[in-house]
Amino acid sequence: MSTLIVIDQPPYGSWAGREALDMAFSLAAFDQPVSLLFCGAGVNWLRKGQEPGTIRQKSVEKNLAAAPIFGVEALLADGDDCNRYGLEAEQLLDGVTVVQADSQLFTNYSHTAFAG
Amino acid sequence: MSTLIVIDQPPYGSWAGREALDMAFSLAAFDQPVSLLFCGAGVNWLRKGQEPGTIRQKSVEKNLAAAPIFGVEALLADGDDCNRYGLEAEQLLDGVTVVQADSQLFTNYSHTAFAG
Amino acid sequence: MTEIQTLHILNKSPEHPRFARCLSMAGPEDGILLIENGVLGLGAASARASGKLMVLAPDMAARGVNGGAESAEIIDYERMVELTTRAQQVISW
Amino acid sequence: MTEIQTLHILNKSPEHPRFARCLSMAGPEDGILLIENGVLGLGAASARASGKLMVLAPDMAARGVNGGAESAEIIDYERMVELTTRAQQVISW
Amino acid sequence: MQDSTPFSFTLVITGAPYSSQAPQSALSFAAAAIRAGHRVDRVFLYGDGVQLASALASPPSDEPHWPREWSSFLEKHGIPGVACIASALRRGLVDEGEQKRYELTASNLLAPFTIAGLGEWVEGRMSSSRTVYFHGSD
Amino acid sequence: MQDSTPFSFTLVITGAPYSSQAPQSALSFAAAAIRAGHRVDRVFLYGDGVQLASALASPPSDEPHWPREWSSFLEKHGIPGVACIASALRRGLVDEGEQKRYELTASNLLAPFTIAGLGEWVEGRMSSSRTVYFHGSD
Repeated sequence: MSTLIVIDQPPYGSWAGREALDMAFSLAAFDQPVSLLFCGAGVNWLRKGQEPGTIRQKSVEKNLAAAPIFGVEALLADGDDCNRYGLEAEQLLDGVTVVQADSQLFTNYSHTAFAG
Repeated sequence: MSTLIVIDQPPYGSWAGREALDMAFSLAAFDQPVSLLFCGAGVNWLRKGQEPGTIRQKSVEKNLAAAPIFGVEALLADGDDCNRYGLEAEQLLDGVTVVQADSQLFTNYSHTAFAG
Repeated sequence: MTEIQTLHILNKSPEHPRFARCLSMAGPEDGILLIENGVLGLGAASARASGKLMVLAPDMAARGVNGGAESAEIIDYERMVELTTRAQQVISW
Repeated sequence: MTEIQTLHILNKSPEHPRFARCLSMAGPEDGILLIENGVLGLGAASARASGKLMVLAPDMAARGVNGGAESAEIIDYERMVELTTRAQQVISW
Repeated sequence: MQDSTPFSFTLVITGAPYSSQAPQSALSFAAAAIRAGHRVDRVFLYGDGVQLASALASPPSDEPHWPREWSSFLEKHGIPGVACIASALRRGLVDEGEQKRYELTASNLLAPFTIAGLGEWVEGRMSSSRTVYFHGSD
Repeated sequence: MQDSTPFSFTLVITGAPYSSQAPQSALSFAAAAIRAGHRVDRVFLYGDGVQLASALASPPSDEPHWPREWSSFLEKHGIPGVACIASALRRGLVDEGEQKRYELTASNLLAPFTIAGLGEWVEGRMSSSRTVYFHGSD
């Protein structure tokens, strides 16, 4: 069964999300099935049009675009949290699946982890 | 005018509150008037009967008891937050003044700071 | 001995967004173990947790917390270890 | 140029307990400046802030945020510096 | 009896000492696991947790020295302690090899901790029967 | 004209680089203050912020090196940078004096940062016209 890595912290303000992404890429590199769940303020990772050159950080958009190539199975986003942050479907990065993050979701995975 | 140091994080789980306390004691040591405001989960600093020997930390109760001796003017606690955490007057450490933490409160101080 | 589907280890105070999320995502066959700052949410969790509620004794004592303890199992580290071996999955929030 | 009583610098997302507390403790003569993760709360703050609302442009652009911007003044670091000199007090949340 | 089946653990610590309670809680858990006859395969430090491997931490003498307590525990029980290399380099935690490679003035990794990649974490998850995380609090 | 009155700032950084955005935001603010003709009296690192003074941080070469950028900025403008001694010792940030006193294997404080007590913060607050804090985020 697959691992679920959860990102619930917003991008750029802290490094926890980047380190969660590294965990997911690392699992994929070892051919371990892995998906990413964005929830809470973490859904802001998925907004189109980020320009973090203004604060001299690298765009997480590019990292996420590479996720399928590296073998990450799915990018999941909690629908309620997307609504909360005004993220309509057309503002979401390509390849994101909107789900309802409830207790049922966890049963699809053998492991679930946060980066911090 | 006086400085207000705000503690809104609970004790023992992180060091931020201890470092806020050090700021207050340091101001007092330089004869600068200072008060402490406990709000949010920070009101849990003020609960009687803490026994942090169980997790090998020093009691913050003792530190707070020393506050008046070191010259800290007042220990303030937000009343709503005390209620939220089930802290009745008799469970609060001695010398705590329950207040309403609103915009009016800040106008009594020339500086307000968090430790982190 | 009760089997637990997922053991949720919750170390955040009830003000932290992960606290409410953990409670809402824990199912009825799950266990929720409050540790560290999480013990401050004992009252809140007692009222809302759908799974079995547990709380780590040394962290409770450190913080002088006991309100809401009647609805939770108070455990030590030995029991915490045992719970992690009994549960199908362990999630640290 | 408007004088500001207290300038509140808010760098937390709306999920963080300090976000709501800052909004509730800012008075009508105060300014609230959203920076870093705080810009994610632009929509929420627009609806609830009683003082003057401002938002730091580079942090907005980084996060691709613009919803709610019509009710806030979008500023750069130069203006942020100026605001800190104009305000009677500066509080970083 | 099911109770006596020994389990093996990988522990992951992501909270720093003197900022969070994570290293303390993890140590209590690890000690209890060993007392119960289980095995701790490895301890992996990630994110801010890498600070636990600092050889230079000098807390006041009346406070526990968490890096040294963890170091003693790992040595006593022969448990590998691994700090993630990417987290460690960003945060200024380096061994002698990294010191040379990056031409730094010193190294500061406390033995027996070593520095390695996330592959150590992946391997731990696959080989241990349980992986338990200890994060920072609020 | 009121706009041209020069102000003096004490900046306090409590968030660590590569964990928070605080050191970056503080640097942008400090640069803007100096461009506007104001003075930065001193920068005080507190709590996790002391990690900004690490001489051993080695981020990937395509990311900004915040400790070195801050170090250059302080030197260029002759601004004292001070890490709180209590925060620094707990977190493994030491100068040569502390290395000797605690018999440690190395020191790792990046020049021109120095280590001193909270008195430096108290003095900054009294002598500067504004004290601005840069905390970690969430």
